Amino acid sequence: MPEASPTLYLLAGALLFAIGFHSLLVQPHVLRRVMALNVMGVGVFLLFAALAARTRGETPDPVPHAMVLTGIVVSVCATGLALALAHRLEAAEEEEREDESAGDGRQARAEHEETDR
Amino acid sequence: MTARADRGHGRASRVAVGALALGLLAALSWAVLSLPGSFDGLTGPALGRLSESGVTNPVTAVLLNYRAYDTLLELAVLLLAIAGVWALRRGDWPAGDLHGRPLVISLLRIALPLLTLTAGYLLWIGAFAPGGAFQGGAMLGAAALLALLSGRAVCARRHTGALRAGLVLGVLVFAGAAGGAAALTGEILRYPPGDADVWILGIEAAAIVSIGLTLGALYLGGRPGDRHA
Amino acid sequence: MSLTWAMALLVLAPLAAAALSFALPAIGRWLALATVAAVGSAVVRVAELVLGGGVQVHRVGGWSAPLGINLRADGLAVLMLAITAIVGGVVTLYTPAYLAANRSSPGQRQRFWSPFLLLWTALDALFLSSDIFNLYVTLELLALAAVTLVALVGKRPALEAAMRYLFVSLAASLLYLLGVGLVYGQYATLDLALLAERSATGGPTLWVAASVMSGGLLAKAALFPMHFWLPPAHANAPAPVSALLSSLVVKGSFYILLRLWFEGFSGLMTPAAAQLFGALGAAAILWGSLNALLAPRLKRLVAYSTVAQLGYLFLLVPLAAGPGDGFTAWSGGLIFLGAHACAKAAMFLSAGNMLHAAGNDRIRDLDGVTHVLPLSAFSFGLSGMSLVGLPPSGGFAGKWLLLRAAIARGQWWWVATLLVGSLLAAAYVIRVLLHAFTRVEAPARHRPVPRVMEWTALGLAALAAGLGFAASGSATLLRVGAPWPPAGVGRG
Amino acid sequence: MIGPLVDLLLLLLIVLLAWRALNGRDLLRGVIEFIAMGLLVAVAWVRLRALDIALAEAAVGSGLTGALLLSALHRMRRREVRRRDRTDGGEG
Repeated sequence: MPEASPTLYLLAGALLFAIGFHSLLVQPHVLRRVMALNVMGVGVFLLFAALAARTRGETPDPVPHAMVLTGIVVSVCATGLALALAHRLEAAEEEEREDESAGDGRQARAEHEETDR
Repeated sequence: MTARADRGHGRASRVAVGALALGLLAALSWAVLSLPGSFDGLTGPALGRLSESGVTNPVTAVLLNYRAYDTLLELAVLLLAIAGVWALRRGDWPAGDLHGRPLVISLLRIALPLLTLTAGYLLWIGAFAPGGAFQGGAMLGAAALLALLSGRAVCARRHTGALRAGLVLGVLVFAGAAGGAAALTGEILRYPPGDADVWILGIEAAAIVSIGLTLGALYLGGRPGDRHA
Repeated sequence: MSLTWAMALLVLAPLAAAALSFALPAIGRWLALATVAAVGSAVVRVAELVLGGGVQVHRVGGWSAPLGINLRADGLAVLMLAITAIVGGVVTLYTPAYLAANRSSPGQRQRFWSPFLLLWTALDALFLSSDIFNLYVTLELLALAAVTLVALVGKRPALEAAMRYLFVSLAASLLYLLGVGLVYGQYATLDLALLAERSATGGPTLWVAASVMSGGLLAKAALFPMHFWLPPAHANAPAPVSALLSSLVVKGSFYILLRLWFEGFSGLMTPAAAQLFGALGAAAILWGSLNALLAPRLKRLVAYSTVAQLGYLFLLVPLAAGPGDGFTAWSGGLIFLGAHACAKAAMFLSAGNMLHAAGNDRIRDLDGVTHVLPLSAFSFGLSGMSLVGLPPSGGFAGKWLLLRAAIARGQWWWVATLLVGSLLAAAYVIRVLLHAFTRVEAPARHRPVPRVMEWTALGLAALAAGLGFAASGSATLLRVGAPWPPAGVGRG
Repeated sequence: MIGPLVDLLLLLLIVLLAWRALNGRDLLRGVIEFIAMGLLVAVAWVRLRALDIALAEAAVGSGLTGALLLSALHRMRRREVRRRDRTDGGEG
């Protein structure tokens, strides 16, 4: 099969970035937002790899490839952290609801004061 | 704010966000279409100095030699991810017990060594061909995950000290290599001439352990411990 | 100590300490103290080298840019490293007492150190780097560490703020990275110094790249109108974390913006772009100050004050860019930055003390707090003095230089902004002090505050208040590597 | 002529899956579409002669991220169910 056309990939990268950016701003659900960030990331990475593929020689430019590898690992780390934070937040909301429904105003108040720290 | 105003506001902001995204798309397309026609990037210098780098896979040369400093900071990001996740919450570490599930056990007996072997192979091949610590680390992560999911988590929980040591091994060895190289050659991460291959393999061997464990532990989403303790 | 060792220590010492404190959580505090010593001595050494021998460059791995990564220390970098070391050191002393006083569990106390030390690693690496992709990695490290610290002991509001902060930060990092890709595609280098040479001729790609990178960095630097994430995050984080965020983390992005617009992309700096930065800065000053004036709670007031004070930093851009002497405004803005870092950290720490003593931080409940916490109230006032810009504070020295630059350039609208901003700052600081110094019949019951928490805040506040005396020394330092030739050289 | 067509098709699919993953109605389906997108992106890396990235993407980018998302979704749904059970039976 002939060589890939880098320009197509550059444009697709731009499109993916814009799609992810849009969803990040309009989607309320945390999982969608995390996916949106990942789609933005894929867009950027496609751009980098397409740049690397534009070289005239046999071998593509290894520097963008290395940067993409770094970027992928950073994305996974960010995703893991975001999801852990989301769980922690849900648990905190759940606790708050439990405190309220327990009707023990004292505890809820104490909880509330803690939050301002 | 009334519900209707809220909705109106929502629609207006939706239009604004859509316009913003479209504007971004237009600008980016314009930018990529205006890139110069021919581009060699850093291919020339990267390939030209490959023989000094200690490896023959150019991507590995960039990751562990030319721009090894980026990779060191990347391992710091991995450490931060696990430190952050462990700081945020307790994980759902399975207290699994595989007695009575012989099929799973025999599956694991095959899968674990196979994954570990693949990881080792990827680490080794990374010097000459596609592969390396990160790809191998991902395999090892899968192996670690399988092991943890299958009840080894109980074991890992009892030996959190060893687990923590494994998680930081990569950063410590890499940082040590950076300092050691500075002592030997006068420049951070400049490996002694002729020995680059050994230094790179050593760093990668430590890194692969930490990467694998970090990825596995990230999946479990929190520090070890009984959730209801 | 050679340059190599000093630079290695600046990054590797906090990094190794972070790794060790994760492996051995029980000794995290001691590792942090060791880091303070190591990084502190390294900063002093780099400062000596820069003052004695000009800009210092270290080629990591022995490769040089564009293939390798260069580390670079000039006056500006040294200033930032020094501020980081000072605030980092104070936070290291303050936090154990703070966490213990707030009855955090031993686990929570231990889990602070690793993210904190990684934050420090990220800042040092950021200030030393002259490679735009390497800067991306440091930005991500910085953002993830900051988010973790906000959420560390947080209840729901802190967690919500951390979540929003995370999304803004990550999206901003990706915008920045996108620009890095475009720049590389155009100029085949990531090094700022090489970019400055090659990017003299702009073009659509460079314009778009500079815009998306700046957009991301402005969001991270919380410049109006992208400041919305800052007040909740900075107001709900634990006090020492708020201090780190307001005094250091937002400045990291500002620093990269300066490096881009005054070095890498200096060809792009048109008068219109410069005035735009200034206008956003002016809007930030007004909007942040007004909100600070209206804030019901002390920490929110201090957080909005950060929004306002970040605006002053951006006034530097129109007053330093373009032909003519830019160094007056450059040094003024950066001395102001240093003063704000110390003053704001002091303010958050003393606010944390008052909050701890009173149990909450509603400003109207602060009546009579001077009876209980005279030192903290005094620190708050002292750091407020620098925010307002009264002599001999660093805030005064910075504003004075900015004012002189504005008058010299005939840009009177910035003069007006500076004056109005100072009046508003005076108003919100006095508002707090009026409550604090109110005489009350029987002061409410207060929790005791550990002495170290009061003295550390006071030390920083005193530093900010006296920094004006060091203004000429700072200017000498900042002159090294500044994008202008020394006065009287090369200009007719 | 066949090369650009394959690329075009591949990229169209990737963009389509990305759009649906982010804007579809069902979240579980969205996550699965996201993972499928990741696998196709791995193919794109091969087309761009970036085998190192393809390996990493398949394992980490699509694999681990997908697993993280799936398990997060699972936990969220479990919590949802738990809450509904409690509000149904708890109040009274």
